[in-house]
Amino acid sequence: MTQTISRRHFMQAAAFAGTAGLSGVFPGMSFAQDGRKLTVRFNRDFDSLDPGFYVGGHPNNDVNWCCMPSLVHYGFRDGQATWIPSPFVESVVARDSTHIDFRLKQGLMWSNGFGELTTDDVAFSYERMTTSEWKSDYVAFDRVDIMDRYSGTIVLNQPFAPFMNTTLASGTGIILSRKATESVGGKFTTEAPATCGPYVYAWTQGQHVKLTRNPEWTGDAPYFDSIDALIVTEDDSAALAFEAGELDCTQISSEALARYKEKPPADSALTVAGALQYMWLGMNTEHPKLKDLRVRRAIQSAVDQASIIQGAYAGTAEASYGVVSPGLVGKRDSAGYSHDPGMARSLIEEAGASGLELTLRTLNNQERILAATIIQANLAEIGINVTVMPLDAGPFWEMGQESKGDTWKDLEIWIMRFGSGPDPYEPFQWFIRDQVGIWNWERWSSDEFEELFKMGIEEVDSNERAKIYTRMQEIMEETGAYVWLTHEPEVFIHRSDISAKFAPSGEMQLPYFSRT
Amino acid sequence: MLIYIVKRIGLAVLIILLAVLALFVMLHSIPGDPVSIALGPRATPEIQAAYAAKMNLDKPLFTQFLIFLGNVLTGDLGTDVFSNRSVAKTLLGQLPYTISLAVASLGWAVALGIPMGCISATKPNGWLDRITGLVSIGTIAVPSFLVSIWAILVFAIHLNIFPVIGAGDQGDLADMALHLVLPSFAVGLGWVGYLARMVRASMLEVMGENYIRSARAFGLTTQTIIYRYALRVAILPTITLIGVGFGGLLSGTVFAEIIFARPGIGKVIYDMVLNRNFPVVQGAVMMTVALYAVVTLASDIIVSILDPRVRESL
Amino acid sequence: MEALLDIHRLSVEFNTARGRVHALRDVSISVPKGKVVGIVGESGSGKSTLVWAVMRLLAGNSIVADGKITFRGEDVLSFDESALREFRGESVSMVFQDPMTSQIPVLDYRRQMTDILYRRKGLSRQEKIRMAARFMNRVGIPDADDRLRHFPHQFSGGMRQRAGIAMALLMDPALLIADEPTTALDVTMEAQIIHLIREAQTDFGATVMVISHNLGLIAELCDKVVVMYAGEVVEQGDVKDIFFNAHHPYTQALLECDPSHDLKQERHFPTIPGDVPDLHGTPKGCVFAQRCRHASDICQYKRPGEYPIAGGHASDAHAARCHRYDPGGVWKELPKSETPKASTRIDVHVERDAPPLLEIKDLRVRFPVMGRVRALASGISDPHVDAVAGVSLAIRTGETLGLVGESGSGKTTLARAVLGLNRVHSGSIRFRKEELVGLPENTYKKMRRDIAMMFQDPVGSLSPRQTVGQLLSEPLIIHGERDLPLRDAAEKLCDMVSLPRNFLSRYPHELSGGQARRVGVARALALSPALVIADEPTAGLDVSVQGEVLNLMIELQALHGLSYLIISHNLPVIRQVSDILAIMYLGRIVEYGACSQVFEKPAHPYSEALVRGTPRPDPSRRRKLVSIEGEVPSLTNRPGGCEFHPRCPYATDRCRKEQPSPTRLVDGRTVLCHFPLAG
Amino acid sequence: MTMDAVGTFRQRPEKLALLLKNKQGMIGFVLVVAFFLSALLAPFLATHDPAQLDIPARLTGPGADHWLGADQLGRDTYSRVLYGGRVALKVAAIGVTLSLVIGLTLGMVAGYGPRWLDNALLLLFDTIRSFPTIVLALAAVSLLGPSLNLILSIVIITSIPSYARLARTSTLALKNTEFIMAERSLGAGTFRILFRHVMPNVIGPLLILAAMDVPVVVTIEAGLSFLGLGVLPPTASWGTILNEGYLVIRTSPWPVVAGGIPLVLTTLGFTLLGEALRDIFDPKLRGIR
Repeated sequence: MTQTISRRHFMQAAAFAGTAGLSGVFPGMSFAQDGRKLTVRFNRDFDSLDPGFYVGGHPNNDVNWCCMPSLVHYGFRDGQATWIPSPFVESVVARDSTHIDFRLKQGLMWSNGFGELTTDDVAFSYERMTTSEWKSDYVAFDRVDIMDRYSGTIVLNQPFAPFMNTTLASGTGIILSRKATESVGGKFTTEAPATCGPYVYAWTQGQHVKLTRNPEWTGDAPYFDSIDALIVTEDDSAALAFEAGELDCTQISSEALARYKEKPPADSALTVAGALQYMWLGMNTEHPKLKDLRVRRAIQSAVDQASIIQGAYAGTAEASYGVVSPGLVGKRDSAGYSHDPGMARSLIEEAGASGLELTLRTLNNQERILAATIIQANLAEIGINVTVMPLDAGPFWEMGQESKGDTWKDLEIWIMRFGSGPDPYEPFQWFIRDQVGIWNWERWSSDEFEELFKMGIEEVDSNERAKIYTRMQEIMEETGAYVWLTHEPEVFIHRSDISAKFAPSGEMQLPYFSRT
Repeated sequence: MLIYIVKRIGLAVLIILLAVLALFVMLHSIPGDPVSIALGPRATPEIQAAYAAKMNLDKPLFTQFLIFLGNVLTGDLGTDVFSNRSVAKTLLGQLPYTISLAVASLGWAVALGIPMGCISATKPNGWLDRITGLVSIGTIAVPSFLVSIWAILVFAIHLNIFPVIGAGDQGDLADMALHLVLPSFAVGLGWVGYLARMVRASMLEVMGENYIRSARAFGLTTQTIIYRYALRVAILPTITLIGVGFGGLLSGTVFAEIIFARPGIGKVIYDMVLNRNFPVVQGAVMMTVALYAVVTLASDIIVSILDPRVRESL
Repeated sequence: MEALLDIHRLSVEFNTARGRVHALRDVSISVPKGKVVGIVGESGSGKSTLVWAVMRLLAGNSIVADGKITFRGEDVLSFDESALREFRGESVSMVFQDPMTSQIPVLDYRRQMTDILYRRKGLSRQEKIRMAARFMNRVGIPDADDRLRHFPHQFSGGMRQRAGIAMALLMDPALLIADEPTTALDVTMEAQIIHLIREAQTDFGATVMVISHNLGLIAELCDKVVVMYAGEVVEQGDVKDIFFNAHHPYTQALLECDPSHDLKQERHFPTIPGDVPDLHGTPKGCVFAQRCRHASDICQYKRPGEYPIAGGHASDAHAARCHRYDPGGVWKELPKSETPKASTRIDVHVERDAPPLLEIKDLRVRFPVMGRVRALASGISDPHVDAVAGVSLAIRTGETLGLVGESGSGKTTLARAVLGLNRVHSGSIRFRKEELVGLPENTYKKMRRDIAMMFQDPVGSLSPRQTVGQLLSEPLIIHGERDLPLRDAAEKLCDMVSLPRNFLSRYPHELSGGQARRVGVARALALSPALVIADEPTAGLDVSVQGEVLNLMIELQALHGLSYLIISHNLPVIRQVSDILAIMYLGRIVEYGACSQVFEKPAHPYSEALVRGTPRPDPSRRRKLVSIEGEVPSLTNRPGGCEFHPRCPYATDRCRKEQPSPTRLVDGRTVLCHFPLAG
Repeated sequence: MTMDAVGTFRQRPEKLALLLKNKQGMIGFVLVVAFFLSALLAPFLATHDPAQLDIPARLTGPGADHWLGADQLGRDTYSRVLYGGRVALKVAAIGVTLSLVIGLTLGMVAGYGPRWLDNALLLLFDTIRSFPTIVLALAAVSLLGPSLNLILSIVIITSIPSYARLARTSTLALKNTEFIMAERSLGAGTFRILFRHVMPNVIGPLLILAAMDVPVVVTIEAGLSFLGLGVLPPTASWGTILNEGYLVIRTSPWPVVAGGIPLVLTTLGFTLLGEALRDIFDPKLRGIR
């Protein structure tokens, strides 16, 4: 087995400024009709293909990248992931920090007779996003200047470092047909009124998405004739199915990862797509029980991060020391505290808080429950009695929001995980003063932090950015409201003869898959 | 007979209506704002308001119920807030998988369990009876979700005979049948023993009845007595039981669908419960209730056809 | 005479958890070809075991310990499975005691009968069906083609038994065994079935074996009689020998106990004291010795042989298993103690002129017969039946009123209505001039002290999880007499009904029928009522025990000045205890008057049918004809005109059209008939 | 002793002795006693604190220290199985007792009370029964959050109909029996009739049903916990052991085996015992569960 796990230092800040040295090419030899078939797994059913109305923060990029145009895709340069011009364009060039020039390929036709892909569609799609549910990705977007039928310029209203990577290359950078979208009233869900891409899809709810070659596609051919994406929500079932030979590629749980590292199934390979998740134990600094900084610091020292990584993640997750994920600028290598139950106990005694009763809220999935169980045991050692309260997604995601009832007042401690795009700017936006009661559930604020946040957005020098973001994480840590836990990697297992390509956000880039 | 059936159908409808009411009350007594529960955290206030108006959540509760009931009666189970699809359409797409799993499970359990029970009952305490007794008690004792887990381990991984996940290629009947093997094995296994014991006990009781003795006194053959007389009566409580037990079977399919990653109503409920997709949960629960009501109705009607005494009661 | 079936020294035992039970011992019976043999005995006599032994259908825990059964010279006990099937299918047939449970409920008669004919391989299905229809017609079921499609529960009890007989005759059996064929049936139906069996016997030339506890039926039907007691044959012989010249003390006592034996109004019943012996061990001496009036020392330790009695009527040897008839025996007559039968007629003082204790006027009780939906669907506007349709009667202090009728006549409903257990639709019930109808329960409760009821089933009317002590003290507790020493009160009640005091800690299922009935009597009398309503006080009891209960009731009546309302279908019993008789038919009283008059000269044709219809234990007075045909119609389907007209042998056009109104005869009787037969 | 018409002997021997003679009943009895004892004595029988973490011992197989191995947090599976039995016992005892008491009362009221009340209650029972338990539980847990009390409530609510229907049927049969008529004719009040005369005659079959219901209840708890909707950590229940074990089933099958076997044995024990009791006391009851 070829172990392709390697720490990809995914992005350099310079990536933005550079022009693309290579562009995306689908690996297919033109129309070799030898029945090349791939079976992969989607871990959820899809809800919406409309980039304006993705639900729940988990875009169905896998399908969109097969059937819809976008200007850039994720790719690799010098072994590092970055954006690359997609097979839909002749070129994409960032002229300066606020202008991006692009030129579409000619003759790419929308399905259902909606004509050719044009600059107008690009302008329509991006402008539409500014009023959509995902407008936050487009705050820096100003307009698209149309040069001609195929070329144009994206204009930003301010320099915005992450725009290519977190917006255009992600699921929200998908381009729709103006005519087709308007023909169905301006939005759609699972049935795109027109597609344009190497594949067309057919979806059977709850079962699978079948991707087959688009007969109208005139661009590069992908390798596989057909791709069957089975919808399997349980990681364990998917792993079993992979072992039983029913899947060629699937994302796996950390427990399975540990097992496969130890004892890999025959003819298979593991690929880490990315580790852009950051998980921490949050504390409500305004809650009477946690108002005392000493109590929060005690908790920081009491939690045994190593046990959590071992116990709940089978040693496969990376230790976290802040909100910046591995491979990004500003990633810290250590925290300002360490696991020290003795000190934690004395802090608690100092604060006169022994016998404290706390409620730990967490999403109801197995790994989090295990992590919560370990935290529960850790805190018990220093005399804090913890009740674990598992919650389903709905109540979990609204418990700290002032607009969604009164739970935020009772909120004590919780395990939280956010995901980010491949730019360090992203995580910090949720912890600024304006976010208190929205996503800043820890409910603290700091003038220095606000200052640094603004500086970070405009700064393009990566060393400076690193300094800014490191300092910001220190500020967070000093509030005592954060116990850094893990960065969970998104790991896939696939047949070793398959060359698999993934977005750093953890989706399969199916048109780029091939068999060697 | 006709009156019986009409009355029985009326009862079934009434039960479904009551169940719908119960469900409605349950869903509306959740702590929290139904709109934000339904839409999740990232929805804007405008979208929430639009949703509330669309779902009539801004109207009084009773009005909401009437609208809801009216919709249900016209086959409109609401709209999935996430995909904007009709819930009824979504569920109808899933229903065949649940039904085929239930039917396959029950089918092989009946095909095996009833003969097993008959054979045991003809020679009680014989060696065959002892073996079937052991087998049936063994199958009863293992809960279906354990069977599912263990079956996956043994059959799919170690033996690698049967497919583990999904329902197979649509349209490819052989493939779909193959995908049914393990789940229906897991769901039906407990029923084999259950039915075998049930039929055995029932047969033994019937064999002690006076009319069996009179049949013997008239010199009828053992074959006739067992299969035409005793079984004919002993099967009646079994049919009723299958109807009543269908609820338990549906619970079993929920586990099987989750573990085997099969599409179906149970899986939908589980997934949607975790996503808090309430319109779908609500519709799916209603559909299982209706399914159950239809099955018990069918079993009662079958019994009434087979048993003239029942026809004239009620 | 050639014996078709010969049972020789048959012994059957059962293995039970408590040891081996000797159900049949040394039983020898021969059934002559073409004759009707009756086997008579009380419960526990082993008569049913005998039948099942012959059919080789004994329960699994039985052992044929000894003996031989020969049928047409073949050894039945050595038949293999197929020979046995042929024996059962072709040679012997049975009519069962309870047609309801012995006919499979889910198959129609056509299917059941064609199944029986499966041996007739030469017949086509159509021929089999035609044959079935012919036999249905033969046993008096009209529209047989249509009726064959019916299921057992759709037939009335009498029809079911007719169908049962048709099934039994279908294969033209050489031997027909009828096991208590009329026990589940009413008097008028019983007569018809007896008639049918006799016809079948003559028409088909079959040999018949009848099992019954009913002496009247045996006397009417049989040529030869076998008397069984506790698993043994105690006496057998020609029917006339048994009934007119009984030799065994048990046979004699049994005949004496039968209330229809004695036509005089004695108000005292002979009894056989003691219980049937426990068959777990083998009694050393005579099985009847414990209860025998004539028992001598030898009877206690030596088992008597079957001794022939000289001077029998027919060629069939008359024999009795009693030491008295041992020619070489040493039996000596003991000095006779006072025979208990010495006439101790008790007179009850009836206040003729006083106002009635209980007066019922125009009482109506209605029941819904179907749900509203069903009624609506069937287009029936009033889905009710009148179970009691305008009944009036009166009972004075110290008087006994007998209420007679077949099942479904409404007599039990009437009784329960008096106690407020059934809702009254209209009419009045006055007790000591106080209106009971519409009384709220808390006021009613006070009246319950004075009106007590004894229910039909001696054991079943006692709450099964309560001890006798609890049961006896319960009336006192309910009526607030908690201060009373309950234990003493219960013991006193025990003494009153001559029940040993140690029974107080027993549960109902540990009591015999007679003992349970005594508890019922004691419970009824616990609060010293003025009126006791007794629903079938002798039902479920063997004749030898019936007498004890009735005697007790009569004694207590004299002692406490009680009034009785006794409900029964047993005419001989009613005749002996009642002052006034009311005969009910379809919820109405058709004849009402002094008991003796009704019995001597029944005025209503229905009364006549009942009085004449009861089989007498007198083989010399066999009836040639059945007086009335058919069955009691369903309450939902009352005939127009006089409701009895479809069954009345005297019915005229007027009867068919016009409903009669109560007519008072000169002797004071009231009759519901256009043409009363008397007065 | 009486002999009935078909020539067998009806007996009322000592029934407990019969139970012990019945081989299946005996096995069931032993298993049930073992279940009770192991649950009650768990603190004495356990070798470890069931919540004690020991990450280095993660997923070790059976050995001297961990008799049945350890789970992914290094907790002792043997001790967790014992303590899991306590959860099962608690659910079974409280769930079955309450549903029996409520079911019995409702059933008697339905059977003895007026027709309209009977119809209303029957409708209620049928409605409850038309919700498959797991489906109802899924919906309820999603609304109210997982907890043992919620599972208990669902178990009770969904079991009540079977008890109530059984009690109702028996009561209905008793309602018109002569001994109840006799009590009424004596003037006994409804309360006295129901609890002194009806209940003792109705409760027997319900107790048998209860015995056969225990495995069902235990399985519901285990199933919900298996789906992650059951008891809260760090409480060990057989379902959570299975749930956590399923995650690592390929690495170490011990938790799934160790959590599954007591569930199977308990089910087996109560089923055997219940069936033996039923066969001895009331053969007509088959099919109540």
